[in-house]
Amino acid sequence: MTAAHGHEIVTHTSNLLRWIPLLPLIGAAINFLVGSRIQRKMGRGAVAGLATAMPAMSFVLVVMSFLQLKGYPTDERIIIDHVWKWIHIGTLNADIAFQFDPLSAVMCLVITGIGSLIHVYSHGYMDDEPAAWRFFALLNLFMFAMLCLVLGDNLLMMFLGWEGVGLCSWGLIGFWFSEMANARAGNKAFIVNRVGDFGFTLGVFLLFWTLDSHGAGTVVFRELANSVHLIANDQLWGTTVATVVTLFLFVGATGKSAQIPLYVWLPDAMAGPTPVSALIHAATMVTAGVYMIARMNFLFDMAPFTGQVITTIGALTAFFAATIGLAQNDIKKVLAYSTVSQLGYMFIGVGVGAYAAGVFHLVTHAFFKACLFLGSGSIIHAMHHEQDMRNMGGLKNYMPRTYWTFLIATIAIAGIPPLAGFFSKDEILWKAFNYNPAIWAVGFAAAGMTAFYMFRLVFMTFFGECRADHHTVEHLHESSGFMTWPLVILAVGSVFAGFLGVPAALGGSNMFEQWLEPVMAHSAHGGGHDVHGGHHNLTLEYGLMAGSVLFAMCGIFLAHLMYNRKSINPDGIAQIAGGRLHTLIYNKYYIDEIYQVVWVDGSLGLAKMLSWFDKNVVDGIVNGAASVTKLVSFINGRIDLHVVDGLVNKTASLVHGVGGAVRRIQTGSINAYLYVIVIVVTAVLFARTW
Amino acid sequence: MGVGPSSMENLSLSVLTFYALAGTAVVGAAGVAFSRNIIYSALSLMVSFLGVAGLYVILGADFIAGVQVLLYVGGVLVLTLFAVMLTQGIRDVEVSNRSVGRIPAIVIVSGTAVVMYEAVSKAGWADKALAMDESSTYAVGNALLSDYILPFEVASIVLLAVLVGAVVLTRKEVVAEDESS
Amino acid sequence: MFESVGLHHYLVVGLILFCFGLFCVLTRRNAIGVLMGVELILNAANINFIAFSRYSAGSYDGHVFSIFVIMLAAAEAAIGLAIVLSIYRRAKSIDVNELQGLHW
Amino acid sequence: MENILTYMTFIPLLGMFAVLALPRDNYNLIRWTALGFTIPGLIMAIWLYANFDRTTAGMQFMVRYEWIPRYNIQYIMGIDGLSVTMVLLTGLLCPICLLASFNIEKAVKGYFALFLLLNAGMMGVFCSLDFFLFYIFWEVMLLPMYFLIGIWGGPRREYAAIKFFLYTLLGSVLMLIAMLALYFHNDPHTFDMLVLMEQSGTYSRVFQTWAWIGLFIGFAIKIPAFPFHTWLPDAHVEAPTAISVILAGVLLKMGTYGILRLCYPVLPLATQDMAFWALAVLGTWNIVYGALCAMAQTDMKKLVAYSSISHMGYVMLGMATLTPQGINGAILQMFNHGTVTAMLFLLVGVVYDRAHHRDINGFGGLASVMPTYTGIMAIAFFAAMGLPGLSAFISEVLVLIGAWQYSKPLTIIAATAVILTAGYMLWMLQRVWLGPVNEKYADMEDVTTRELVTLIPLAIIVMILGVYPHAVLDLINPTLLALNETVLNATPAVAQLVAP
Repeated sequence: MTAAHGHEIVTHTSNLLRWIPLLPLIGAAINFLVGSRIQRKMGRGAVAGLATAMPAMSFVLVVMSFLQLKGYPTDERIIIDHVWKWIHIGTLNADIAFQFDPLSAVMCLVITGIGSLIHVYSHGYMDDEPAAWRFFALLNLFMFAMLCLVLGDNLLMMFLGWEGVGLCSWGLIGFWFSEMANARAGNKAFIVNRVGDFGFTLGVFLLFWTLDSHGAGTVVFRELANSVHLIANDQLWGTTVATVVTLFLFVGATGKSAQIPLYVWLPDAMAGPTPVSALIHAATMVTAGVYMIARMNFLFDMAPFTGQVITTIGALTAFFAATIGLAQNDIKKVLAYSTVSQLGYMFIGVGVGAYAAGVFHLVTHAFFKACLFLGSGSIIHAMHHEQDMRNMGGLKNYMPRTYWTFLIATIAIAGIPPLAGFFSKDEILWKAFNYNPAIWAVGFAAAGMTAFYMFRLVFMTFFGECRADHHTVEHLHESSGFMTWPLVILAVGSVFAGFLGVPAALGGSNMFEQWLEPVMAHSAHGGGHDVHGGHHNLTLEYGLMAGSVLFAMCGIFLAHLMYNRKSINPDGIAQIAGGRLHTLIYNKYYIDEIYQVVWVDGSLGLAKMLSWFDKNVVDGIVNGAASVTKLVSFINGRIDLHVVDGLVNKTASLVHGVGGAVRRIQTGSINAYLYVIVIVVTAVLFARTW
Repeated sequence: MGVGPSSMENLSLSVLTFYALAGTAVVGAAGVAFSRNIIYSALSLMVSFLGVAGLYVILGADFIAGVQVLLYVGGVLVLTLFAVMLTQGIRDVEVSNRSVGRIPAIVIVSGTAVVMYEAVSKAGWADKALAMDESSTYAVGNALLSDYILPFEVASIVLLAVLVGAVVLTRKEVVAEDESS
Repeated sequence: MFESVGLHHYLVVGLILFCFGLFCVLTRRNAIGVLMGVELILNAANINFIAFSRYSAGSYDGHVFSIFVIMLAAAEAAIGLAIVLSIYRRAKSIDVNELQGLHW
Repeated sequence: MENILTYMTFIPLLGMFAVLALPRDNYNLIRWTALGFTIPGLIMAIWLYANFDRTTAGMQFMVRYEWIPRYNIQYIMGIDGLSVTMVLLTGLLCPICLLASFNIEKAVKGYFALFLLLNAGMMGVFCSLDFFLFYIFWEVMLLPMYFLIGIWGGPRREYAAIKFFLYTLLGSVLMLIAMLALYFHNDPHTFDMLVLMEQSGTYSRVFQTWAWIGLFIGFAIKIPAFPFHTWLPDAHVEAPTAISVILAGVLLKMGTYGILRLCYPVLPLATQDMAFWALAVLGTWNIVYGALCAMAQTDMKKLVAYSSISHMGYVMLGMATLTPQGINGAILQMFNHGTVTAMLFLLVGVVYDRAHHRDINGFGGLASVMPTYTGIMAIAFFAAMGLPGLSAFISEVLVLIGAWQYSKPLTIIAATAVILTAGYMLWMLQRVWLGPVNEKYADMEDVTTRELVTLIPLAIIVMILGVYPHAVLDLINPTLLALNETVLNATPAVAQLVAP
């Protein structure tokens, strides 16, 4: 690259890297092709075992690579594995190549680690599923795609994973496709994601060509990082190219990570089996947008306006989703809106430029949200697929292990120290406060609501009397070890993951941020907003921490009063503002309905209109041309018949009359004919001779 | 007229031969036209054919003469006789060979004859005995296989078609008859 | 006229044969008789061909033509008689005056 | 193997005569004989693929014979990077379609004879380098197509066949006029495309424009470009499955192939002028319009037909951009659309054979009934949607990347089709394959071995080209870069500066 003004990148190569995504792919291929046969012959365990072994082996490889990476000096922490050339056309060079750097390492550890646990859990959860092979194949395929996403060394590889996870998400949301609602939810997820992908691709195109105009067209991340400063002065549509590119990319992120306005698919995605919700729709796939922005931090640093947009959207989403979460009764829906809300936090983090904080929250969130989802899965499994919290209650006596792990994860998400959620969330809120106190205020409010609705969930589910019917209660039991052990491990993670990034203010050294430093190196030098800047007001930071903890406590206490002690009637609260507010929130602000009318019905209407146009106008012209031709020939025929032929007809009728008489000559008698012939020939001869 | 006098005897002999053969042909033809019995008609036709073949020989067309004998006398005539026997048997030939409308036919034919004779006489034919080869066979064969090769081949296809056609025409009826009976 | 034989003589022979043939065709009621008349007419034409070839053209083209005519005559005889046979099978008659189905 | 192209073209023709000589009632003999005569084409296509020189932009495997010297008409055959993909595609699809036609029961002999004639015509179009020869093959192909739709088609087959025929004939006439104009414009008169290309510098801009328009309309009908596209849905709906496959897989490509083969190198100036409106704008419109129309269809075949219109729009857009990415993407898209749409039509055919209707709303839950079938179907659908990792993604992304450099608004409009495509494809998938099982079709048979044999090779190609597109890109890139340069560097002819 001629434009490589930056420091020389020292990279290492390793052929081991490719096996990290490849192993799950092999597992998927085997299960897709012969999985049903394996399941029939050797039982479901064989299928699940195979599918679990693959990501587990990947996890081992990731750990090995991680240790290898750790052994290198900080600025050499990139391992490359170039597999083969993919698209080399003109100046566009994208390869099937993988890159393992501190950011990928973190993501891979989360994906393969939590992913393997969820595979184990699934073996327990899907114990009565006849098409388990398909489930595990898709799950493995998802692992492959997700690993491609985070390991890909260029934007197109990332996009391969980006769409690949969307495909698997589609397949898994609609896993029980004989329910039309599930199939519909899958389609909704895919199509909404496509809207995001649309923006993502355009962003990639614009970035590529702008760089190309400087002779540095590339889509490879490390080259982009080196040459991205070239486009600093390029303008497009009244702003900088960097802003446009990042906005486009952010559209992609909103789709994948379920942010306003494209968050609508995630709650519906809960139609899938619960392990899927845990893995894809909480821990990994939905965080892809955050990862992407962190990966492209050097570019986002050049676009402060985009940063504002991201922060605003993130804050709004966090708040907005939290409000919806307050009123839901479906246990998974509550968790889904909580996920949307937490993703909003992550976007606040990356939006204000605190990429490490955003990724940190991603990691902690992966632990406690996976734990929560798996816990809810354990409940749903025990309750025979009952998801309505109004029919639960008192489960802590029946399912103690699930209860304890669930409680730990809930405390973690509520942001109570010293559990994981506290550190990561407060890191973000602190950065946000420095950026813009208004953002902080919104996030702060959302945090309180989170604590409230999460404990509402806990109280409604595990405390009080069991409201389920007799039959269900009789069969209530703790789930099997396959399901509970992953819960325990994740709960442990929820407790301790936060210590990876204890901020300096609390006497830590923020190992996490240091680890990511090589990837985020540019952000320090970038022309954007600098939040690392010196004036650490410790008092203020402690104050904010205390405030948010206190506020969360209030939320928990309120939930306790309303749903455990029942000293405040929730229905009374719901009647505030005439119940309209509750109805509005309960119905998710009618966003789905509005989208349905505007986008789905709109495009369908347009489609019907164009189809009508095609059939009647375009084809009408064609058929019309044919008809006109026919008409002209018809008229012509009439003229011919009555005018031209009129004359002819008179002649013809004359001939007809004559013929009627003369036809009697046509006797059928050969002799008669012969006579005529002979006479005529003779006459002719006669005429010629004389 | 055209033929230069060489020897009186020779001349008269060739003239005599011509008249004899022409007479045979004409008498045969008359027999065909006027005989009441169709068998006689057929036999007269043979006589006429033979006379014509003789005329060909005088005209130096020995090959054609051979073909005439072989094909007409040997082929067509036998075929005709077969047909006659197949259709009527010999008993009622009398009835089957009756003629109709002789008077108008005679009128018309004689009219035609007059007109044609007039045409034949009036036309200024190039009339000279041209030197021809001893045997026409070689020349005819040559002509057939060089200048007339295409018609020759077409003719062979026509004959093939005739062969097939005749078989089909006669055979089909037999089947139909079998079915009907 | 009698001392030497020329083209004219042959043409006259042809003419006579033609007239007999024509008469035969016109008067016979038996289809086979009609066919015989046709053969006569064809023979008359052949005589003319050969005569012209000998006296007017001086080439063998006439011969070739007559060969084709003979060929056609044979073909016509074969097909004609075949048709006659099948008509006979169908109508039990070969009287051309009775076979008048082919009219308006 | 100097005459390999000739063999590829005429062996099917031989096959036609062989089939005609077979007894009418021995269906299996006819079928296997016909298949046997398409296999050499496939083998030779593989040989061509292996032996094609990937470093040169020029013509390869050329043969040149005098044909009608009086009018300077020659028999010239040859392929370059542009046509080799199409030859490969034809060689691949013909045996597959023949195999897919084994269930034809009506006038079997005629069907297979006409099919082989069609095969020869298609191969000839892609191989011939003499305009006259090209035109002959172009027309030769039309005739069997007419009968194949008109005799073996659905209920409205006559209407569809006549529409197809008249439409294409109209295009042919305009093409013929342009062809003759080019012929007489050169001295000595010639139909030799290579000479026409060499002489392109001598054609005036006005002449080029008119010739371009004539050729373009001829080709646009085949593509089919809006507003000449309405024959396609009708023809597709009525044609038997295998013929739909050929129609979408090969015949449509002839339009874009013709533009690249003739309009681009022979009339470069006009191409510069016309590319924006006639190709880029129209192509974009095709993409979006086709996708939206597809969304509103209830007949599976019609939906796939409109999706073809949409996907062919990418080809037009790609080649209009005159960027290496765009034009490479266009050719790759031609190939990929050939394989993917072939799969889609074959898949629809499978259902149609069993249920005897194609109403999207008349099914439901087929995925539970026919799992193998659904698996393959998913590959085809996601490939059609342009999912990364499958072939069509590469070509669509290349086209869009090229287009972005060319015109940003058009690219943004075209890229919305990515959403629409997912919309109509998934919606159809949902209505037909997902949801509760329709009791009527609860015991529908899964794909048979024969059907699998037709589908699996295509599926494998689709997947391989998704991760290793250079298998095709390496073949086409040199030629297309040269073609691109030709068009970009064309300058108006200057008057001769000095006397000879």
